[in-house]
Amino acid sequence: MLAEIFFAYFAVVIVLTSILVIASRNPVHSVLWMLLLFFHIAGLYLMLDAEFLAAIQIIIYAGAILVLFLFVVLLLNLKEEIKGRPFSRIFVIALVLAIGMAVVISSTMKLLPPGPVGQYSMDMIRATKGGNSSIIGRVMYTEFLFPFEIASTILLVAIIGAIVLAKKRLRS
Amino acid sequence: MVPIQWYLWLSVIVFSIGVFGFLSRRNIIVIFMSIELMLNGVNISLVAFSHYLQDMRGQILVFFVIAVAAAEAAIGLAIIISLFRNKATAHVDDIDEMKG
Amino acid sequence: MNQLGYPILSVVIFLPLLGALMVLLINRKNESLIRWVTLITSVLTFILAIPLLTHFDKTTSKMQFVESHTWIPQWNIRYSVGIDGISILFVMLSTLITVLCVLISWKAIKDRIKEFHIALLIVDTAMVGVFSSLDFFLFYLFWEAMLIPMYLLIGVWGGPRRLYAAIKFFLYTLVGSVLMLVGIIVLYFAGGRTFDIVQLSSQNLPYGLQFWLFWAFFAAFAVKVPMFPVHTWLPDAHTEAPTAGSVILAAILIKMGAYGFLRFSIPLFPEATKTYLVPMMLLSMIAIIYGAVICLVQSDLKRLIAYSSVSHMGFVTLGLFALNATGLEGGILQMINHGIVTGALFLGVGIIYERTHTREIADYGGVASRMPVYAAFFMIFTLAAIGLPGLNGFIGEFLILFGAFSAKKAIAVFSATGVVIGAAYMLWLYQKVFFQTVNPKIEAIPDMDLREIVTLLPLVILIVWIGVYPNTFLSYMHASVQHLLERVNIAPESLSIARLLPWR
Amino acid sequence: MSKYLLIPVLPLLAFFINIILGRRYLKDNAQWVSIAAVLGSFVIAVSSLFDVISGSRFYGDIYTWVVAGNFRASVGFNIDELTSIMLIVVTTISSLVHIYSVGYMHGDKGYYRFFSYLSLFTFSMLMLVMSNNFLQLYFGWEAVGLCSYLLIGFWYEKRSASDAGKKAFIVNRVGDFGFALGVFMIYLTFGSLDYRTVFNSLSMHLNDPLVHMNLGITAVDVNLFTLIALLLFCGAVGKSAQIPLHVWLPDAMEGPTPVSALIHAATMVTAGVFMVARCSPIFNLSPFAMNVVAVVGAVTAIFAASIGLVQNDIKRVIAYSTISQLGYMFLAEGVGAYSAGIFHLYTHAFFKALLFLGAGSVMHAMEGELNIQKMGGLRKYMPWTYWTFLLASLSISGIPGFAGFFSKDEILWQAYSSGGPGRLVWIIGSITAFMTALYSFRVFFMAFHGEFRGTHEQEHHLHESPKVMTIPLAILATGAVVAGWVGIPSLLGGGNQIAGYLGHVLGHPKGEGTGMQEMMVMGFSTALGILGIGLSYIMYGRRSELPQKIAAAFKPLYTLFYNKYYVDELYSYTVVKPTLWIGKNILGKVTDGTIIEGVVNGVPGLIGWFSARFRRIQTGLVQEYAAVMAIGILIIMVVLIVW
Repeated sequence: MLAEIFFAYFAVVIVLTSILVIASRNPVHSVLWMLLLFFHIAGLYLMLDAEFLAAIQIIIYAGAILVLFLFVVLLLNLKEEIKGRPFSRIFVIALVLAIGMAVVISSTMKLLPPGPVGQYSMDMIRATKGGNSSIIGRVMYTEFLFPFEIASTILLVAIIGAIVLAKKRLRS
Repeated sequence: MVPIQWYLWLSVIVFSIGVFGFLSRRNIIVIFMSIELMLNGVNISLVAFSHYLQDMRGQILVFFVIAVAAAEAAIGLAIIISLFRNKATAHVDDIDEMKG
Repeated sequence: MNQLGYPILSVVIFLPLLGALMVLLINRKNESLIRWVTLITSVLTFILAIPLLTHFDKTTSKMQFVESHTWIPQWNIRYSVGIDGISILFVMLSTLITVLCVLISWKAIKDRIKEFHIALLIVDTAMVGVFSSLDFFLFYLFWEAMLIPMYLLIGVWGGPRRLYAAIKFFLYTLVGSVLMLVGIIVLYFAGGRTFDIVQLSSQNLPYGLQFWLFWAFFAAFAVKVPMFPVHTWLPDAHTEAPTAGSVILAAILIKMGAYGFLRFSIPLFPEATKTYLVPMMLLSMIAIIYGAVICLVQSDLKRLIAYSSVSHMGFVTLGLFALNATGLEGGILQMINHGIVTGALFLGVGIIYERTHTREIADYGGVASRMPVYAAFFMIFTLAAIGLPGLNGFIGEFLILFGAFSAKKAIAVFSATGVVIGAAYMLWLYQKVFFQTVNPKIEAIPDMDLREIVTLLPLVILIVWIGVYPNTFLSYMHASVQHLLERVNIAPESLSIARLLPWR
Repeated sequence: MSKYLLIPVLPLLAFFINIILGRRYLKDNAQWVSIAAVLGSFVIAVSSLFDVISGSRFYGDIYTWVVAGNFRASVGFNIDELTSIMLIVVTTISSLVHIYSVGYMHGDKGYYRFFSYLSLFTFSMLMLVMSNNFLQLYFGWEAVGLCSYLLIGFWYEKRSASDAGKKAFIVNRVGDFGFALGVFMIYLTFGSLDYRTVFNSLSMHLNDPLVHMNLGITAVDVNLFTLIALLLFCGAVGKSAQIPLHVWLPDAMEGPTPVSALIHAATMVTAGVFMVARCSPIFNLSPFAMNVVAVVGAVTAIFAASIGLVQNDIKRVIAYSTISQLGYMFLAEGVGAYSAGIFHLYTHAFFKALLFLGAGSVMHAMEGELNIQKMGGLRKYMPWTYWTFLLASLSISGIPGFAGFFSKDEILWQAYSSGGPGRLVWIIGSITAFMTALYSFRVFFMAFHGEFRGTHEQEHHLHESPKVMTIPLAILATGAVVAGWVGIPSLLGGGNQIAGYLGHVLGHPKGEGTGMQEMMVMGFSTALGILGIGLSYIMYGRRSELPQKIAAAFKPLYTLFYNKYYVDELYSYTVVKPTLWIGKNILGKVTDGTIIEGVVNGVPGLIGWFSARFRRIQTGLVQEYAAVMAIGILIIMVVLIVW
């Protein structure tokens, strides 16, 4: 029962903040609503026994990405933009599409595979030293080593790309 | 025990809100945040599946999604900055250079 | 592997490509070296092709100098080349014309010399390749490879409306070629997964299939020839192209269409060919008269010669579709003749264009007084074009008309009026350009120099040679033409509409 | 054989030498090569005449020219009676014209070119007459046409000259078109182009039902032989300037006068006559074709003579006279008197060449003046020319004793004696004879008698031509008198050797008549000739006002004659201009310009029109693209779920 109550709290906050993120006129407000959203998602992760991801969610999303957003919002002088209308001309189409998307995706829920199929049961995780993080690490550095390395390359490229794109043109 | 369907409903709702935001907002930064919303919606379902199916790969995938999201945010925001410098606007419907 | 013991055809095909690579490596400022390398390559190619003539076995209709290697085994694609009595003369003509094109461009081309010569050498490779391929895949490769350098030659070094002409040329031929590609693929599956031209030529396809494939191939070849309703790219392309481009277009490229009819349409689809003989001859007749009448009112030198090509190629297709030995041999010979004569006419126009930079006939007059040697050469070409006996055009036209006359009298009679009109427009052209008082605009033009004489002399020799003793050339064809006719004649007559259905 | 080979090859060599070396090296010495060559040919021709007379003919191939499929043609010679006569005519006149040209063309900047063309012409003409098959005949046929083109347009800087050359070539092409079809028909029928094979197999085909099948081409019963004969005759009509293709010959007078004498009087234009004679076995099988030949000849004869009556250009008068005389020859052949036609060809060559060369001599003296109205009284300045011209005029007028008399009389007699339509033909021929005398002496009197009517400079310049020109005139004048003596009819005590000689090849006419009738015909034509001369003297010799009065009285007729029956205008308005108009406006603008280009440019245009509409989809707005993408994703998902 407690779990359901907690879930209800998280879910309500997540949905509300999501709406506020896209509804706020001022992007700074959006960022702040998003911050709240991320914390609650992290809570949801904890409920699902994914401590490592919950930590990552806070550290990377809230700590790094959102800060980046905030910097950019502050960097750009958005006074003019805030005054204009916030939504584009395809507002209605977007709404229809979003609802349609929700309907279609949710209609797949009946295709859910039955029962647990993997080996990482709750008991097994609890029995492992280091728990969730240790298992993730093990899987990551064995089965997913190559994608992991690729991810690191992507990040490197992103760093360089961001520098190149964002830096001011040198007067040649 | 919370049934997985609840998580999935939540995921769908967050994702759809992201979709709506992406398609309807004019401010490019909010559009970017909508993308993050969609990613998070997906992440929720991934973690929920991982838990439900007792398979660690779902969480691994979320890890990679976060990594890519970080990269994307870095590049995307850099593009926004450079765009703003050149066009002095953060509204996507002011940018229609590729108009046919 | 062949009579000579070395892969002569591959050498002839790829030597120009090698030359193009060499030119690529030369510094673009070193213009004379570029020209010399190109010239030597093309001359060498021509010389290396001569053993083809001397070692050719005229008694057989089989492919000779054959080289065949597996290329893409998954698709049963082979690199196989070889020539027979039909293609040998075109191979020789291609190599010769390239030499002349290099010579005529010696001074006319002043910018992007390096690219020009590379394009020219690639064209050479593609031309010889088209005429000697024995594999459909290879053939199509060369066929299309020809298009790109040609497009560039017209589009980069051409006249004022070059872009329009180049794009028109490209699109026209491409549309035709694409249909042919479909046809080739269908043939590949229908013929038991093979691209082998010789093998396919001996199969008897169901009539319904023949019908569709005939039209698919017809599209490609009719555009190239060009036959009557699809000829309008030719005046533009010929007119706007630089001299060398016009010469290659007129002498070789448009022969590919007629060659395609000979090599593919007739032997592959004998029944369909027989069904459409009369429409084909009618189209040829229309082209002959149509082209000739339009020539009468042209005011542009190159445009006139271009339209005359429509008329002359009408004779060629008339001969081919007369589908008897005389008509076919006349048609093949006339293809060579037209290559020589129209090539020569374009070379001639190029020589004078280089001096005056105008193509308007009205800007000339009295050239004979200023350039007597040139006038004499041009007179020979004019006379050859109007089919004066003793020169090559006569033999071709006479044999064609005789062949057509044996097949369909009325068509031949109407087509023969093209000879009369032909005389009218060529002599009108000659009169306006060479006779009458000297136009003040061309008061001080110099006569031909040695290079130009050397360029034109081989063609004059060929014109007279074919006119006086055509058997040198006709003798190569006899066996192959006979073989072709046998192939056609065993095919049953069929006129039933029900057999058009492809699944039959 | 090599001896006969030399006959055409010598002039050919001369041509090559002159055309290649002439401009740089030979220059004013070009004539020696050509004259030597043509004299060489002449000598061999004479020797071959004696060969034939002694009974040794030649028939054989030199080499196989074309082999393609079942088509086969050779180059070869056929030396028989007909050929030998033609060889003599061609080489004699050619030699004399060559020599004459040395004087006439002296100082012309195209001197070497002129002689090389003359040599080329001689070669072509010899190939034509010596040929033993139709294809080679056709070769010579077109090649002489080329030389004619080149020589008419010799002074190419003159617009009219180059126009005339072009016209000659194209009009000839029209005739050759029919000729070529005739050759095709011959090959298809007989499987060969060889004279001997064709003519020998004629009898085999006589009973072939195919041959006698009515081809249904015209209302007349046209069988295969008729068709072949008429097609061949087309060529003759073009080459020999008969109605309706006569229009080129008067214009051809733009060429240098020696050319007119050689090509447009004595040799090339008679090729048609020669060809019909050569093909007489075929013509004999088709009475209809024979009638056509006779009628065309007769009509042309009187038609051209009527034009000749009123022209003022001295060369044009002679040109129309040539057309008229050629009509005479066809007239003879049409009634079956081939040898008479050839006989007239032979005598005509002498007196007509002489007339032309005489006219050339006059022009030489008059600085190129051609209008006889501006001449007069030249007798005292140019005695040689005067006397030779007189002899030629007497000869053409058919005064007894002169060459023209015998041949013309032979023709008229044969026409008369062949009966039926021959009588009509004879009447036309006789009227023509009268007109011939009238216009010939009109020229003669107006040019050589009376007072000089030109300018003072011209009068001051008047002189007799140099020896190199007058000697050929004298030789030709001799010919114009004595050449006919080989054909004196038996009635006048002669043996008519030429008819017997040619009879081996051409057969003997079937006409019959009494000596009395022959005498009557002869007397009648002689009387007409004398009458014509007399009338001419009254009208022109005494400078009366009569011509103007007659012209005024018959104004419409005079205008019609003077404007050559408006045939040129007729062709211009019915053939040339409509063709050009169609080419320019229908084919050039409508078909090519609108229809085909419309389709060709229309397809891309249509695509362009659609893309102009479809490009609206490309708003350039990322979100809208994304929306479309989302729609696509939705559709895909729905499809995946539903299935």
